[in-house]
Amino acid sequence: MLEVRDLACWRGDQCLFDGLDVRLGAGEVLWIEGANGSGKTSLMRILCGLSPPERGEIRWKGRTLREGRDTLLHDLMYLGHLNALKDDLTVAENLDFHASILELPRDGRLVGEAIEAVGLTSRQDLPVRVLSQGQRRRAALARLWLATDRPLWILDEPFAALDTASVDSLSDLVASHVERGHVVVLSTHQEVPLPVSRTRRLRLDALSR
Amino acid sequence: MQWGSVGEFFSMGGYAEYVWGAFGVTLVLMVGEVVVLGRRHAAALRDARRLARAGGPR
Amino acid sequence: MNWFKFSSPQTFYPLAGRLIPVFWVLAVVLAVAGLYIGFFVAPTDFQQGDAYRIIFIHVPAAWMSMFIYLVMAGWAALGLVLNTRLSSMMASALAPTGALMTFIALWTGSFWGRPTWGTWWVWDARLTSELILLFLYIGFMALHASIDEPRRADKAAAILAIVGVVNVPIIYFSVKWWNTLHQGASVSLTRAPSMATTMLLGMLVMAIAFWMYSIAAALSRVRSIILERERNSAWIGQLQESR
Amino acid sequence: MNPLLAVFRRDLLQAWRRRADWLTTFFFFVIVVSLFPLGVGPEPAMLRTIAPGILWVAALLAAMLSLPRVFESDFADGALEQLLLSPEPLPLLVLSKTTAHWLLSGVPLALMAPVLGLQFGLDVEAVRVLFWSLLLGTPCLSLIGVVGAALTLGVRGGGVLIALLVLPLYIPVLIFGAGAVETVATGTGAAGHLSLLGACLCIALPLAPWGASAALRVALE
Repeated sequence: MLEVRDLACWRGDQCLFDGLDVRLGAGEVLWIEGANGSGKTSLMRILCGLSPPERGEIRWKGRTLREGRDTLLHDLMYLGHLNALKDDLTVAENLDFHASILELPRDGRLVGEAIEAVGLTSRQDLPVRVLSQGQRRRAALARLWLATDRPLWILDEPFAALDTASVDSLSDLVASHVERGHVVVLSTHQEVPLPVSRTRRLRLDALSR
Repeated sequence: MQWGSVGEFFSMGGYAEYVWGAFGVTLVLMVGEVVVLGRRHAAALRDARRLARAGGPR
Repeated sequence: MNWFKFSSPQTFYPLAGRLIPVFWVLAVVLAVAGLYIGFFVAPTDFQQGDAYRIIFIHVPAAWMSMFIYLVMAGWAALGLVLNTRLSSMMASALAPTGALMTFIALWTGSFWGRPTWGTWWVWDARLTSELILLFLYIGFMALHASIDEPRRADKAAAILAIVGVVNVPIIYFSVKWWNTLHQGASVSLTRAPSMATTMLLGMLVMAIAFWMYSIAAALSRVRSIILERERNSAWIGQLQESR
Repeated sequence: MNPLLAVFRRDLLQAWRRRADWLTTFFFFVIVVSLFPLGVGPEPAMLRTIAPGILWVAALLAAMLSLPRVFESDFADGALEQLLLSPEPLPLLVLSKTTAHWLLSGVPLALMAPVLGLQFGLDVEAVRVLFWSLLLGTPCLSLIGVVGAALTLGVRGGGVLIALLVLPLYIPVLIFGAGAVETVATGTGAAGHLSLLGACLCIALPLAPWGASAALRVALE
């Protein structure tokens, strides 16, 4: 499904990683580890096609990002380091907005269930501005419950600022998503319960030059 | 050949300050650019050399 | 002969090094010839006396300022589309020389206007467009300078240059429209004195001299840019020759 | 609701919740215009001749003031990344954001200008043409401005830099817009100028979104 061949990434004059080769089949999780600044976020942005790699090639479903950009955009669900939430809008409005621009299912019941799943039902009509850091991250994660049909998830530190209950519910979601034959690429510092049989770990700092 | 004498040439038919003002500034600007270019190239060369000696590219 | 070989900064650097002296010599020789024609061969104009001789640098500089902007936008577009670093470097190497040519055109234009029409600045369609062209150059260089990461700076400035080059004819047309609306074009530099063949010849020779000068200046600046940007690549280390 | 409408509605909702920000550009326009009689003197004949130029330059500056806001907050909180990853083509998303910006900056200026025009002694016919010229000209200002906003995204000194990039490109719109109002005074019809403004709009409509999207992709690399 997702192939990465001899990928290299530089930031200014410094090489973040080089010679990265990964092949992810259906139903696999790629767990990216590495110290801060080792290029985890850069790698994820390259996989999304947001930034160009210094060298190397990425193929999704056999086609390069350049040819198969449309299919990638329809298949991808990217959760960045930033929450992409507007402070002045409520949790529900933000989620509804994301559902529209990413063309996710939008009927009220599903949106309600997503907010329910991240435990923000009581706060769904509050502006995001008043929420705590952990609640904001959960509000951002609510999109994932709407994107269960998306075959490729790229999650940048999804577990950051989450309490244990949320960590468990998210890792269950990731596990069930992968069992349905989809692909998940995520980065995290914490030891998180992921399905061992399907998880491959990748240390980025081992590849820097 | 229009100019009877060198003095007549420099007076430029009474328009000396305009003609020489225009030509002079143009000359100064162009020579100035050439000097700036030369100095910039020398500095770039010196930095590149110093970096190369200091341990070469990482 | 594979021209693409020269598209990499490493192979282009020594080539440019050999070409620059050739263009400098050509520029000087042609300038001397042009000035000789301009001052000694061309007759005094019955209307404007000898003040019109400023035309021998004003018009070439104006032509070059426009021509360099087009070439710069061309290199910038090439760099943006093909993602070749050297073309973007060429574009940012041309910008300062283009801006200099525009300033020279403005300066000599006003020095010519003063004795001929009594005012330092004439809101003539061509001079006003020249002024706006200077703003476009300054915008290009300012945007390029304010972005730290060279590659992003090149691409952003390239987009500005492309949008600019589409706007240049529109700006020129609108200024001409505005000029005829307000002054009925009584005062205009476009009606240069009747062009005796020697005057035209002098101007053409000077134009080519300015062209050679611009190429030499741009090539020399692009070499500096290559050195500054490729500081870390290995080939810089073996640069033995002093130039 | 399709993505374009969603972006448009969200920008308006966001602006509604932060009304103060958008009113500042409106008041900037009114204040700048009222400065000129104080500077130039109150003689009606003088004010009437310079009114079109002043109203248009002030409108142009006011429109430019609100440009950084178009992308700045989305860039800061990561929403812009999601826009780039939307299946909807980016130029269309940029177009809907530009329409929202025009509605919030251009239209209020066009509505307010006639009142100020009367204050400057313009007759009803001139004020009518002023309104139409602004209504037709401000979309061009927003379109060209959005390219400048995308180019200077996240760049230090972005606010001032945007003026340097965008003002030279505003000149044709200024000439045709202010010229349209002046032709009323000289009796010749304003149709010529207004059609040229329309032509500028037709050129800016396809080119600007392309330019802005390319600039956004570069900014988020």
